[in-house]
Amino acid sequence: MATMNVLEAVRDAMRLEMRRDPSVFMLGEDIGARGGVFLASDGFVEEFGEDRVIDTPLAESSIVGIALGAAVNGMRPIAEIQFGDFIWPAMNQLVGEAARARYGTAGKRQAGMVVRVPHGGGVRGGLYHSQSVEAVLAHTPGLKVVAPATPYDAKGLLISAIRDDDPVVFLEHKRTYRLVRGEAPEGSYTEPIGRAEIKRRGEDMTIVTYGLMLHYSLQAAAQVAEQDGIEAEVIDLRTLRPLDTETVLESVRRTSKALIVQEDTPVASVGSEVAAVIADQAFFRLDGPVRRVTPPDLPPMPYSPLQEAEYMPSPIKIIRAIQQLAAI
Amino acid sequence: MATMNVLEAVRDAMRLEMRRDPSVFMLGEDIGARGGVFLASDGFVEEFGEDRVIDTPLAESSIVGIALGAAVNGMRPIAEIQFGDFIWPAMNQLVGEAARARYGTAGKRQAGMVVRVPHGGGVRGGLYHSQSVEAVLAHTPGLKVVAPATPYDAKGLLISAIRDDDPVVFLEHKRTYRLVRGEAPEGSYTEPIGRAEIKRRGEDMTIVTYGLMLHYSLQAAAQVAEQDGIEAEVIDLRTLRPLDTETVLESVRRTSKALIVQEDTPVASVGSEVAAVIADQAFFRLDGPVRRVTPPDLPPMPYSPLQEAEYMPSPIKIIRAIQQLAAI
Amino acid sequence: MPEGSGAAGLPEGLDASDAVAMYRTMVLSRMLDERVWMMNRQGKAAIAASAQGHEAAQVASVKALDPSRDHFLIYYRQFTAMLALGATPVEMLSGFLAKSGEPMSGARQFPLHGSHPRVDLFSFSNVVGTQLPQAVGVALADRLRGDSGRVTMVYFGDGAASQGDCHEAMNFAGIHRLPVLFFCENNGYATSVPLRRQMAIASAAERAAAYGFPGVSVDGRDMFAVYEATKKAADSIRAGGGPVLIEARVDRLLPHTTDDDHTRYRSPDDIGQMRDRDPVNLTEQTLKRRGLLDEQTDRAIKYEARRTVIDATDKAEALPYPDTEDMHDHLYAEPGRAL
Amino acid sequence: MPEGSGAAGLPEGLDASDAVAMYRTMVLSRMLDERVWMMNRQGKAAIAASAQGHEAAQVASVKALDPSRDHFLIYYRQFTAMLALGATPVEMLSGFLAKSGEPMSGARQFPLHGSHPRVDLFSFSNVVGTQLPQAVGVALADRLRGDSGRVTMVYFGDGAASQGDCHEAMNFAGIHRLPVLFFCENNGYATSVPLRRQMAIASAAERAAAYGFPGVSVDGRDMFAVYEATKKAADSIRAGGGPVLIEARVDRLLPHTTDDDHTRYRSPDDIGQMRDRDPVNLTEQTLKRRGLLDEQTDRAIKYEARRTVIDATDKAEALPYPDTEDMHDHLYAEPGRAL
Ligand SMILES: Cc1ncc(C[n+]2csc(CCOP(=O)(O)OP(=O)(O)O)c2C)c(N)n1
Ligand SMILES: Cc1ncc(C[n+]2csc(CCOP(=O)(O)OP(=O)(O)O)c2C)c(N)n1
Ligand SMILES: [Mg+2]
Ligand SMILES: [Mg+2]
Repeated sequence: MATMNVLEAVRDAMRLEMRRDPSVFMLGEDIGARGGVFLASDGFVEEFGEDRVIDTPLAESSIVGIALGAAVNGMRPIAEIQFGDFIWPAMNQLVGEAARARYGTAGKRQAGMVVRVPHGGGVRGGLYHSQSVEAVLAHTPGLKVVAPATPYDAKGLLISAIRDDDPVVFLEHKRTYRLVRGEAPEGSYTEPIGRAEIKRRGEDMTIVTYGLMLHYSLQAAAQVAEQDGIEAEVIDLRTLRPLDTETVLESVRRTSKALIVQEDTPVASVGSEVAAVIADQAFFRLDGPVRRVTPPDLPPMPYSPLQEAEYMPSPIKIIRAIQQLAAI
Repeated sequence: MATMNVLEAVRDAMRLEMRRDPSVFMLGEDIGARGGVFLASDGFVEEFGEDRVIDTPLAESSIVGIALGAAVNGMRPIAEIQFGDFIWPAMNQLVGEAARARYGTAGKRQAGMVVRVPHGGGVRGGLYHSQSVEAVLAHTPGLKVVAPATPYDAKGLLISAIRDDDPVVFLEHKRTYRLVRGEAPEGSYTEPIGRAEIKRRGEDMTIVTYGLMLHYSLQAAAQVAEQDGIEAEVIDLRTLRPLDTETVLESVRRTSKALIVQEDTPVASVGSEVAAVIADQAFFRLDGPVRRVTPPDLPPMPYSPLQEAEYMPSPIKIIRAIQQLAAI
Repeated sequence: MPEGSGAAGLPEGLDASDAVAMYRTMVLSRMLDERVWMMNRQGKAAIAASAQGHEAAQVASVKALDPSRDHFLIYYRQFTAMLALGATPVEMLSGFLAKSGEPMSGARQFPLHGSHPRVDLFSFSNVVGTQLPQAVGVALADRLRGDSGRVTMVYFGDGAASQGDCHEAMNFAGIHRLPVLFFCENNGYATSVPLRRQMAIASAAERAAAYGFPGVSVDGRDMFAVYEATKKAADSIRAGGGPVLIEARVDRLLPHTTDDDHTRYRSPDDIGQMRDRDPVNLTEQTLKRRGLLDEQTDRAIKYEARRTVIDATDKAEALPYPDTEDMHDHLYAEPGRAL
Repeated sequence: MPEGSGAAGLPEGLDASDAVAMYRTMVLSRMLDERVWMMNRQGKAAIAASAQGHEAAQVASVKALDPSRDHFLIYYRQFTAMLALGATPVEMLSGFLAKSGEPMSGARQFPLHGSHPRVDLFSFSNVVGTQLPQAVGVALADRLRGDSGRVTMVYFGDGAASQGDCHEAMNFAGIHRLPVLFFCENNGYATSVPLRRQMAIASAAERAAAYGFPGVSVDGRDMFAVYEATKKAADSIRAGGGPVLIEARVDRLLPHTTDDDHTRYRSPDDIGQMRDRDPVNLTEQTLKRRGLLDEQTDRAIKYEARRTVIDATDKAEALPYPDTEDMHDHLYAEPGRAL
């Protein structure tokens, strides 16, 4: 075991897979000599050469489209979208094309590729370096969407993603890159895509969350346990598509209360889906409304610091929601 | 009053507004001499000229981007995306730019524009002429999203959309174009954006739906009323953003049961949001799970006729869901 | 038609039997295509886009390539190209009828969309222009593997040239000098929008200069001219010369699809003139004039094509529709049904 | 520098006082820009992109236009252009400090993003390239209203030229001969990616030919050359001649943003050489050599700029942050708070 942050975990996973499998290569903006704007590929062009670490022109649709073509022709591309906010020009190639390469050919072609997307806010990124982009991706049949929160999960899930035979969008929360440290094996290992994990046990309610919000939720849960004696179970979804509804439902049926915490705006989001699944399939075990903590329904997110802080869900806001729900 | 189908209602609304307001103009593929592939602008280039009915190159991102620029400079563009399936290349200009023009300038600019989008399936459109694209649009703060189901609503809401000072995506279900006929005033009138409408009264459960599915839901409701004595209330959302949650909640609190019917795939969709809102804000008045009728979680939708029929929600499937929910 | 150095003035690389075989494919394509249109009018085929007018360009461009090692990314109008590449008439019709056994997508998609089981050919979607970056990626994969000597052939229309994806694809291919042949079938219309409303230049081939590689415009009704231009481009690409853009000037003899009515936007003159340069007729005349085709062979070819069409129609119509259950397959590599 | 027909060999349309005023703006821009960079290092400004090296191109291109009737779509590196257009130093700093009263977006956005209340200038987003189709739309609106004689000026970087949106925008502008001036500040890098990895041609100006309008490449370090080229283009556009693309070759003297370290991807030689062609120094030398600027005036300009920077810093730092409640405003035309 080694201690590392999320960024190091991502880098480690890619380096190991690049060394193991010559069909893995990377493409994106500034990933070469610059090492990526977050340094996720620091040292890669030196180790793997310009062929396998390709600095592309500034053109996201082609980054994903070219990755798709290469994947179909047997390579395992890791495409980087520099910030989640810039994935929109690539939506057509991602949601319209890559997601349907297998389905639309009735299984004769496949697109085993990873699209890495640093995303999320609380980093003074303003309206265009803070977005959460998972809703439309989670909506799309044919994609897999992974959103790890810890170094252990980031590394194991990214290795799984690179080996996966379907397109995986890998959402890395920028704020966790250096903030979140933890233990992870030095060598190679995989974590299964499609499985949530209970990161804290509790019987009074179930908190369903992912990404940066896992950490805020764990902080909140620890505090209400101490000060109010409320024991919240905290589920880290880890994969947003396919959703591990089993783990969520099993927990909610046990605790009878559900609180969903997400950084994305509320409407038609991953959290909406989790709530809908609970309201359908755990209804008779619920003894309170399914609550959500989200930012306001405004474009993520203001640049000025006080507004940004007010916009983001925080441990305090989660604590308040836990207390309110527990009191019902 | 006149009798018209949805396509005629759309055409009528545009013609009236083009006549009334010289700042209204249209741009899109094949909308000129061709009159639009669905003939929505049949006769327009003859009446309004090539300047106001602009046949664009095949390039959706620029269709929306140019419309946005023109809107910001005081015009009222109506952009047509030929099929919903082709909106993906324009997502960046729509979701990333137009939706935030007002917010990101703190109100100094605005983008009063309409993006008309023929969409939906059941028309033998296969994987790329059948999609429902509302989930990501409904998710996006700053957009308005309208999805009328009847000629009356289509005409009144489109006139409202054209006069609106914010970007409105106007989803026209292709299958309703000629199939659905109804009464509508000959002259100009507006229907308010953001208001759902109860299209059928009932006290046993609330069906929440929109678009083509309104008609299937009404058929189903009529049939269960007759054969099972179940009285379902049917709410037509009409606007998908902002959602009229008040009308939905008022109804569900009365009927105590909710069934959501949509043609879009289930995950992180408009229906998920409706379910989530109900599970949060009407929980204590519910006496059964919040159920959903949707297609399977597969890319919309197979081309071959039997598979397409199996894929689409149908009156029969809705009837079954009503009966099951009523029996709980 | 160029007078090449081969037999009877044929372009190098083609002999008389090749020329006749190409003509045979064109004739078959035309008759089968007419049948498809008819099946639409009979309510049997929900939609069809016709290759009529594009046959020479398609058959000759395929001939100039090597399906045993080259990759083909096609679009919906490549009916003749698919036949030339080895798709059978029954396979083609099964697509239009959306029948079981349809080889490309299992009839999940519109005709010609999906991937062919025997040919390295695919078309993921109807979304115009998306194939262009994908083709660049296919070529990049070859390059990265050191798999040289392969050409990635990507077909697109003049309409597709307006898409941002076309620019991004050509730009990347130019920078990395990738082995991509960009083949634009310019029929002067994107559905109803004429070329002058699509670009402010005379020929799509001029675009290549913006990406640092050669662009060639060729008369796409002339099978030999297309063959020569494509062969030369493919040779240069194979030798590591980087991408080439070919514009083949063709006519779309029929409306955009069976849903269209081109008299709404084309003048009778325009329609009449293009009928006079029908590539199937032109080819027949040229081959006969050059002594490569006699009347008897021609009659046999047409007879055979007619028989093939009738036979394929019977077979395709007899096929069942795909099972409804099948639609759940192949969403992901892992088997398992979505909810 | 071109020897024009005006006073002291100035380009037509510029007199000596204009030249000095332009230089004054460049000096102010440079000093204020340096201050912003320092504020970042002090932890006061979260992020900044510098215009250092772009000053001559920006000040001269603005000067060649007419802010009383032209439209400006800018991008994040247009610090000098904004000053030239009339944004005050306090306004500029309030953006970097994200303070209340920030005029563009109320500090919702990164510096320079939003819309200016006094100048017809906007920049909706950081998403590179999106301004290009928007600019075409702005120009189209003028055309439709019959509002002639206005130019829509859209600035973008060499990086943006790779985006699909750039292609689509130029294509549409070319077809309709819209009054758009496409002004590319080519500093040879998209963040770390050098030009040869961005395009296979020598100059971005060559792209214009693909859209049927003229493209011009100009030394962007030479204020007079930029002025002349831009003025000529603007005159032609105003006269109905259709779009023009200008590439101004400039250097980005500092790293991409305060988050970047350009020594990771630029050689010491490369960095050293560009410092020798610093446009502010070049302009100072030229003006002095031509007798347009004496030492005393230069000292006064620099003194004044320094005072302005100090004063603006004090004022901007004293501003409060925007109220948290304000973030709920202006989502839609209708007032009302989202949930
Ligand atoms: C992105 C996108 N926009 C619009 C359409 C609808 N559409 C289908 S084909 C077509 C015209 C294509 O013209 P071109 O590329 O010249 O090919 P052609 O049909 O003439 O061979 C259009 C507009 C589409 N399929 N995809
Ligand atoms: C669509 C998009 N992709 C990526 C980025 C991240 N990014 C910001 S600036 C930049 C480089 C832009 O280069 P260029 O257009 O040459 O402008 P310059 O900064 O050199 O003036 C990149 C990659 C972005 N803002 N938008
Ligand atoms: Mg065409
Ligand atoms: Mg640059």
